[in-house]
Amino acid sequence: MISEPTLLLLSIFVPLSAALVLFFGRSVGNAGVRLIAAIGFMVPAVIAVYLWMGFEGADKSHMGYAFMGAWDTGLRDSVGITLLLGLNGISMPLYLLAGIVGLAAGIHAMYSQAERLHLYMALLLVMQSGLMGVFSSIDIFFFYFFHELALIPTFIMIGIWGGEGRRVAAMEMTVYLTLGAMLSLLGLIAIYGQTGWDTNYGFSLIGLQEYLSQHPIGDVASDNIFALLLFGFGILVSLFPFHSWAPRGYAAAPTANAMLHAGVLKKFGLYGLVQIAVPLVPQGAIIWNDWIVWLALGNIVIIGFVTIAQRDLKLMIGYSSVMHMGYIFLGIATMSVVGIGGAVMLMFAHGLSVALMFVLATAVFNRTGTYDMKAIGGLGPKAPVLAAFFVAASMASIGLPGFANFWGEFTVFIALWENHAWAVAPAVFGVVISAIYGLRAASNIFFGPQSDEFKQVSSHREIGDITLAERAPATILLLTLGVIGLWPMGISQSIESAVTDQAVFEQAPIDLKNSASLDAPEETTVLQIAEEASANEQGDQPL
Amino acid sequence: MTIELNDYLFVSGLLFAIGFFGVLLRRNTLVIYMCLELMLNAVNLALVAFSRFHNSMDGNLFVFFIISVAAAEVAVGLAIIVALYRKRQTVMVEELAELRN
Amino acid sequence: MSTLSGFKEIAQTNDWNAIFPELAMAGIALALLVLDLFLPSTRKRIIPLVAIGGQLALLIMLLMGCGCYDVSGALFGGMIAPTEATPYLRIFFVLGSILVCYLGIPYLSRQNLPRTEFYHLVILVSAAMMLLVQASNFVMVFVALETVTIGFYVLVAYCRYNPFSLEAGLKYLILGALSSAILLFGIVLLYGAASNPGLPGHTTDAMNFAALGSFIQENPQEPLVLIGTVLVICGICFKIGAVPFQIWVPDVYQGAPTPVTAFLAVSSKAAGFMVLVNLVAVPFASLGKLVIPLLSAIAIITILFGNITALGQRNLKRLIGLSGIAHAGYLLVGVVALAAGVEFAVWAIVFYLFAYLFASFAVFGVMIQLAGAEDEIQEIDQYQKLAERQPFLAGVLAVGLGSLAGIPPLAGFIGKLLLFVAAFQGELYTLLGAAIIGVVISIYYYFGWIREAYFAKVNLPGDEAKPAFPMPGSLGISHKITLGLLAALTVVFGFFQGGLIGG
Amino acid sequence: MDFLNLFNLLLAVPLISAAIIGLFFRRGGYVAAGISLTAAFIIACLAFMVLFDWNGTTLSGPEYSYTWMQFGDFQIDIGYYFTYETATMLAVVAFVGFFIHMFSVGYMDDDKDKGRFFAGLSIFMFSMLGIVLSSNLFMIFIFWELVGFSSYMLIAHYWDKDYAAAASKKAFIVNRIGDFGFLVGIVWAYYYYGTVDFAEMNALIASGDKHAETGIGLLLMCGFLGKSAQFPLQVWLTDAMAGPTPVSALIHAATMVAAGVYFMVHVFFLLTPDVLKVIVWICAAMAMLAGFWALGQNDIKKSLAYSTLSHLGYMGTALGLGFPGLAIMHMAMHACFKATLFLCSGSVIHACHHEQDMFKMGGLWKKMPITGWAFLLAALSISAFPFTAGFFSKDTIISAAFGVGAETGDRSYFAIWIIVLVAALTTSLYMGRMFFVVFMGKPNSEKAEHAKESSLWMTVPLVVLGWILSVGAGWFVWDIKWADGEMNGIIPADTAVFMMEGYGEAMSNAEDHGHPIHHGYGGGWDAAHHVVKETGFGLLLEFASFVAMLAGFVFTFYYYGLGPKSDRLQTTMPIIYKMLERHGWFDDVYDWYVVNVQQRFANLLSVLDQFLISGLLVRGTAGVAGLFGMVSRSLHVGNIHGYVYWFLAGVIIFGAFALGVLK
Amino acid sequence: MSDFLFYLFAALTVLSAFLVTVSRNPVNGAMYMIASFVGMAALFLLLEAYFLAALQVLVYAGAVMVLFLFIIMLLDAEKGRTIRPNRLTTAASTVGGLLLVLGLVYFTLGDSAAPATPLPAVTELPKDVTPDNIPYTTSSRSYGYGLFTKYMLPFQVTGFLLLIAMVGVIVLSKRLDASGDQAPAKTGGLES
Repeated sequence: MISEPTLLLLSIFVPLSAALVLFFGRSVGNAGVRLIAAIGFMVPAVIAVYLWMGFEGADKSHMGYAFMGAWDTGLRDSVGITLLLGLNGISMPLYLLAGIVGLAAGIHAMYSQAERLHLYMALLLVMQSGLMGVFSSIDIFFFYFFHELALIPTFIMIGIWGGEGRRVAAMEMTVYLTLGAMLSLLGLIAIYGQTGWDTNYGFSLIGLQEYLSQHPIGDVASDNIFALLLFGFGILVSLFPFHSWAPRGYAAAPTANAMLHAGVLKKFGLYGLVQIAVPLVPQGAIIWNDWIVWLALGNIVIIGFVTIAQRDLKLMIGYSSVMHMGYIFLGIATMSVVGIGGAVMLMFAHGLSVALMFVLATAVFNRTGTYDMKAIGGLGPKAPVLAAFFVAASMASIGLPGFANFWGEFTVFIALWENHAWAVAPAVFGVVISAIYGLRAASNIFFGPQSDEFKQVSSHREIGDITLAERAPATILLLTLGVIGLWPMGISQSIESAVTDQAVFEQAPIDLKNSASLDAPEETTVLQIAEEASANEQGDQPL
Repeated sequence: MTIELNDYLFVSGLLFAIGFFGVLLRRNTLVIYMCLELMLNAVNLALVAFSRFHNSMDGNLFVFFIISVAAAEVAVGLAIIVALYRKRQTVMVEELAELRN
Repeated sequence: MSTLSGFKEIAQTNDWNAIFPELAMAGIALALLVLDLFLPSTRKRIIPLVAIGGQLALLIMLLMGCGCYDVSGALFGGMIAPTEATPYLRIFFVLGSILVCYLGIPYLSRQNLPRTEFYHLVILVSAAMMLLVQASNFVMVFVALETVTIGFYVLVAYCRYNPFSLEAGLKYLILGALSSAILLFGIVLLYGAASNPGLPGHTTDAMNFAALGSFIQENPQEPLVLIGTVLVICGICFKIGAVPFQIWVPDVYQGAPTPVTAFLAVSSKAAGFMVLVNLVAVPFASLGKLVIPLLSAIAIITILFGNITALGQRNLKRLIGLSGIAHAGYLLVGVVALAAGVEFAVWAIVFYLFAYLFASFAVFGVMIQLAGAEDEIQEIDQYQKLAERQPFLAGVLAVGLGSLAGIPPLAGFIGKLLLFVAAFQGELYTLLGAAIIGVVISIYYYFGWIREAYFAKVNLPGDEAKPAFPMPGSLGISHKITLGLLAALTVVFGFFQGGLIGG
Repeated sequence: MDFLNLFNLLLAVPLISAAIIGLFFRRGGYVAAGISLTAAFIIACLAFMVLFDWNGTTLSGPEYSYTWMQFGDFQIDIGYYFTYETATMLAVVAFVGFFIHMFSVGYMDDDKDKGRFFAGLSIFMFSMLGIVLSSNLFMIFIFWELVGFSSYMLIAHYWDKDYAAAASKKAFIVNRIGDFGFLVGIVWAYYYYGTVDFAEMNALIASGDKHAETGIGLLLMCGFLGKSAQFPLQVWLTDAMAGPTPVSALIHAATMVAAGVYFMVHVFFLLTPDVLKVIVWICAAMAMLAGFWALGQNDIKKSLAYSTLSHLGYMGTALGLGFPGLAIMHMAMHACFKATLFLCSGSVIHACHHEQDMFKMGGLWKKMPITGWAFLLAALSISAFPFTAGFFSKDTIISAAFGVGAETGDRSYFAIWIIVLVAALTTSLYMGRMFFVVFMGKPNSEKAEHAKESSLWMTVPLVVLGWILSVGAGWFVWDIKWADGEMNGIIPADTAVFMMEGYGEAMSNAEDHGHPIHHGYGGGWDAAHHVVKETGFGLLLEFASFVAMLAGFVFTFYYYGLGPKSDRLQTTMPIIYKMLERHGWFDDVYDWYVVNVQQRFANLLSVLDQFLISGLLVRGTAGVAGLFGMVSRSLHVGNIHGYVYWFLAGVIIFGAFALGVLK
Repeated sequence: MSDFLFYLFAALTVLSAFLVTVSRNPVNGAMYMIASFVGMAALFLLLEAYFLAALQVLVYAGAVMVLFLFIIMLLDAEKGRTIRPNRLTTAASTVGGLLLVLGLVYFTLGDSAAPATPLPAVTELPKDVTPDNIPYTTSSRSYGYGLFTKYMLPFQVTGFLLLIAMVGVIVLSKRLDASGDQAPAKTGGLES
């Protein structure tokens, strides 16, 4: 039996090597391409599920990390970078998410009529390996590294197989995301710098936590570092007002790519905030707390209304995913066990639902030849199963109980009251907004009589129900949504264990209260520790 | 008064400046090139002066290298100028500005 | 006679084994001339093979560690002083010269120019660079530098029936001579200051880095020293193409034959940087108050100038030149970090140079395949639909450009990362900011190029009128291997950096 | 079998049946119907098993709950809270639900999408039972959303009709608006009481550790307003009639809309007097207005929908008066006769091939006697004809308003009394109108000509619900001991307890937490009846409402005549008719808001998003950089002189810097 | 006496150097250049660097300038006479030159100048040489000592440098014969 760490490594490098094969594998023919790609996508998914099942029992002695393994890539002694893999309660669900969505996207892509399929699959596989890497690396450098690895194919995929306006969209997206990535990279290096460039701690999350729990980062430093991380990650997660790349990018992207990007890759930034920024730089998070809340409300309310205004289905999905990021940010802003838990839960759920939406949107497009919701109508009777899937998907994404999203949103609302009671109302109002656009989309497309444009289309085209190639990924995703919807413990347990491990999430809400009451963040407890610590340390270097 | 090291330096510096001035002023590549040689000479003077006044041979030996290098440079440079003249029938810098944005 | 005992003592330090690799290069170069003399013209085809083969043999020896046995301290009466980085740099320059020779083959096959001399010059210049980067005495620096420079005068103007090449040569000639004059003047001033018996801690061996360093430590405020230092830095800035001495770069890069452009862009720049590193490390070590702000300012302006100017640049050789300026800026960040006392920066710079070498030559390799007869005209439009017509070339191009842009998982990214870490350790936050902006801007033109190669352009009316650009037929296997190897190395060093980071 | 497993089964059975249908029998036709019907039957049996076994002790607490999800101290339980009001509700849902399932089999016989329909019904049963049994606010909210979804699904059954699409969307969104407040209220309650478990909160209040909060109460009330379609969220219910008639009967008359009332009764102890005041006014007003609006409808189902609104208003009024038991009682009675009325209308519509315009029917009394009788009895019952089911609940509510006023001396309650009295009048008006128009006289259309009595599938429920229950459901108030209570083995007596006693003693020490004390506050029919007796005008009051009722019938008999071809009011007084038809222009106002305010605002924002953020912020910076690029490119003039000057500048600037001139 | 000589030759050097930069006709420029070089050689003599003085005259005044003159003639310098530097260039270059001179004055004559040292006595042949100290000697033999011991490596490299220059000049100007690489049609040779 292969050891779990090796499995983690495999889940990264099997897709990668499959991709390499495909890059030069023009000769194998589409069947061969599909076979190789299938392997490349199955392996991570299977490993992810296997590890998920084994996670409860696994040994988590290393600060809650299981399945740990380390490989030196030659930077250990100079800058303390090691390929350190492992999963904790927070990364486990997201790792699972990556595996599942990846599989779904892979299946969908395999049967898409993309020309130069081998290249298409190869790029997708590169993304996949990057995604598996992002959530399985404990070393924050490699965490970043794999994100970029997954990001780059997006550019080319949008460019080659994208929809209209792809040249611009691809460029805007890439430049914008690079900016975000660079900022966050600086932030990560800065955190490492706080250890006095001690390669023993290095970029390893565990090492950093050990060190920083002893010597918390000082006020100025954490202020700046957290700002870097917040806005760096924020850009990657399309935090308002840095969102403009997302909708157009997704609208232009080929489906499988959009699934992986919107579904999984986008969680990178949030994951970074949950796993790195907030625990390691808590007082920074406290200083910037109000910013997060306000911007997140911007995501929810403003972008929510913008979403209502969309006529193009894909744009609407893109905007809606931007909007949902707001809830997750709110969850993070609470910095409490409940809020963080809800945020992670929602990350998981949203990843599935948005990917599902993209699959179905494409299915609709394949039948109607347009994304303009006003130009469609009455598709339901022609494709009842597709309609059922679509309605279910939109219900999931607007947070109906019984689907995973609900748990996330609900928990976030609960947690929000503790320190930002005033923000609960606007946040919950978002639920109404999302109901408006979600149902509008469903009823415009599937219900009611057929529109005249659609009549013409359907007149000279046989419009069938959902095909197997569409049904398989959709089922995978919807099933997961449902299972977690009925059995949230499936992931919430691991999340809870990991979150409660972090003393920060017990302490931070109290500090938040204090800092809110007497608006001098220096008074907060963590900072007092920090000052004492930095007093007997050589003092923190302000950034 | 006796001649100071600074006097030599001044002369050399003046030569250097004049050379630079010439490079800035003239448009005939040949003359520009001459002015460059002038600057090298200024350096030579300074070197010799230094080594003489500070009683160290290294300066003089360096001059030896500089002279030989300068000679080689001149040879190559003139070769280029000639070759270019064959193509463009001119040695004026502003007429040798085909490569531009 | 006792008076000459000192000379004898010096002569004992002339250890020719220590510079075996350089000698070997020179030997190869001479051998080429001899072959050219005696070979019948029908057999001359083998000359490039000899050149490359010989160097490959040398390269393998270097990789196996021969020829660069551990030498401690100064050699040749203090002319050269190898450091830990020297073995890496020797490999670097040999590699560079091999690749330039490789690029020379397709180029010369197109051009009808004297061939042997090209390889001869390239190899000799490379040898000179190998000496230059370990020089620890200004005389040695000057001589080696001039050898390199004069070699480049010839190489840039090599295509002697092409006015553009010649014009580039002229520009490089005049500006180069000017800069060496400036450099020289600086050296002289330093020499004069350090050898002045009237000053505390004066030295009698003032050209020597170590001695000079100790002198400057004594009196860092000496105006003569400051001016000299600044002038020397000016001279080096010309070599590395840093603002404001970068202005010649696009013209010369465009005019020069493509292999020479590559040679300029990679090896020459690297040599300049390593000289700067040595200077900053040894003689100017105690001049931080002057060097750090000065170089920081240069670095920031260089990064921004290079990147912004490259925006919307259609001619690819100019584009490479401008992006090269930007890279010089990033490397300067490393130098500043070094000046701020981060020894690790040296390795960051070395790694960056290697990454830059692989990526650049990958790109140049593709360019030379697509270049027509007059290779100063290489417009970005030629790359339309490259991905469909030549997927392999397109792939290599993407990897190379990606690495230049600093995108994981490619070596270029690791290089930037290491530089950033070094800069952080030096607490150079302004520089980091500039670097970030630069990187983001650079994405635009690098990916613009990739976009040209990959995305099917929506044809505007009138586009059909344009003739489709000629594409090379199927690539020779040797090209595939070389380019593939470069791309592979770029990727591999992105994942695994073992062995390239000493210290 | 212990209760826990029974409850689990109650939830599991419908879910499973829905799953089976959804997965395997989407095209299943009668198979699907069979499965769903069986499920409903099993539910009914289980429900009665529970009711018979139960000994009246409240079932709640950890042994009746599982942890569903947990983060730190925050945890969501799936748990059961079984007490007298639960028993009543359970009985109603299970019993009425089953018969409506049965009716549907007949009604939907000509429908293609039986699978979808019956799956929906099963999902609804699942969610409804969840609401009934749930032990805490979180869980009830979850099922609250689910019933909303199932109603959405069923309203949209005829999904190729645009009005169905619009109606379903509207129903869901309006409910969401209610849930918006509901959810905020839950969150607040969670932090205020530290728990959301009904039993625990109840204990907290009873022990006086915590007080009821008006804010929380009002927010929770929003949920009730949405679900039970009270002002201002009533607009969705009438449109919801777009769904098949059994759905209207089950969801939009008998159970789901009543769930709002049930919930308010559940959390009665959280409601302060102010909240009750608000409720009583809103609901009384709705009772009357809806009654009038019912007269403005030609569509039989729409008319009935308004009557539902009106009676939900009554329930709310009962609640607001402080008689939760009475509210539940009216809910139960209403479930019987309103279900009957809808089923009758369904049977009629089905017989007339989906003709819904009353004035195209007429003369169906002879053609469909069973339906006719059922309708007549139910109509009498709803208009509180003495000793029918409706009489006991409805009349008591009306009189109780007066009684409370008399006892507390608060005049406003008399106003309430007047209002609900008028509402009672309107009830008999629209019921009479409906009866005379639909059943009397001659058929007014082809379809009516060929109408036939419906199949057994449909008539059996009519008989049970209409003939028996609409009449006799209320007789338990007399507390007859048939065969010394042996009959309790057949009729679960516990279901009546709450209707009679309400919270009884539980509220006796109410003054601890500042509730207004009127005698029997928090009680049920007994208490209300007692309050009325106290006034001394008991008979007079009952007479008043009897007169109102009678007046209604008589008036309609003369005014509309038997089986008229058109609405006389419409022809003679179109303005008034218009007013009634537009039911207060609520829809128009809301539509105007949606189109002209919300949508425009959204468009504005999206334009700003396009222009400011992606236009100026993003493209703008790119443009500026490009501009600089052009400038700096133009510096490469190609002339060597131009370049030498750069060198000169460099030397001079650096030198100056070195000599400290720049510093 | 030596002071006078210094002033004389310094003046000669500087003046003729200046004339080089301003003389219209490159031929005259070259002539002035020679004069300047000779003056420089004289200054070397004053500094007792006899060997260098000789080199100066031989290499510069002799070889280099002759080469220059030859090329100037070859390239028909008559064209050079007609065009005169335009005002802008003149002004700019003057300003630039003056700035440099200013810096020079500020530097050498200002207080920041290096402390003056007395002219040390010098021997003809090197005495008590140590590896890092080769004192100033006048005899040309001492150059040999220096070049072949301490400066051995640069000396060899210079040899290669000259080789490069030679090869380069050949490459740039030799007429390509038909053997192996023949001249492309479009190159115009001298014969054209």
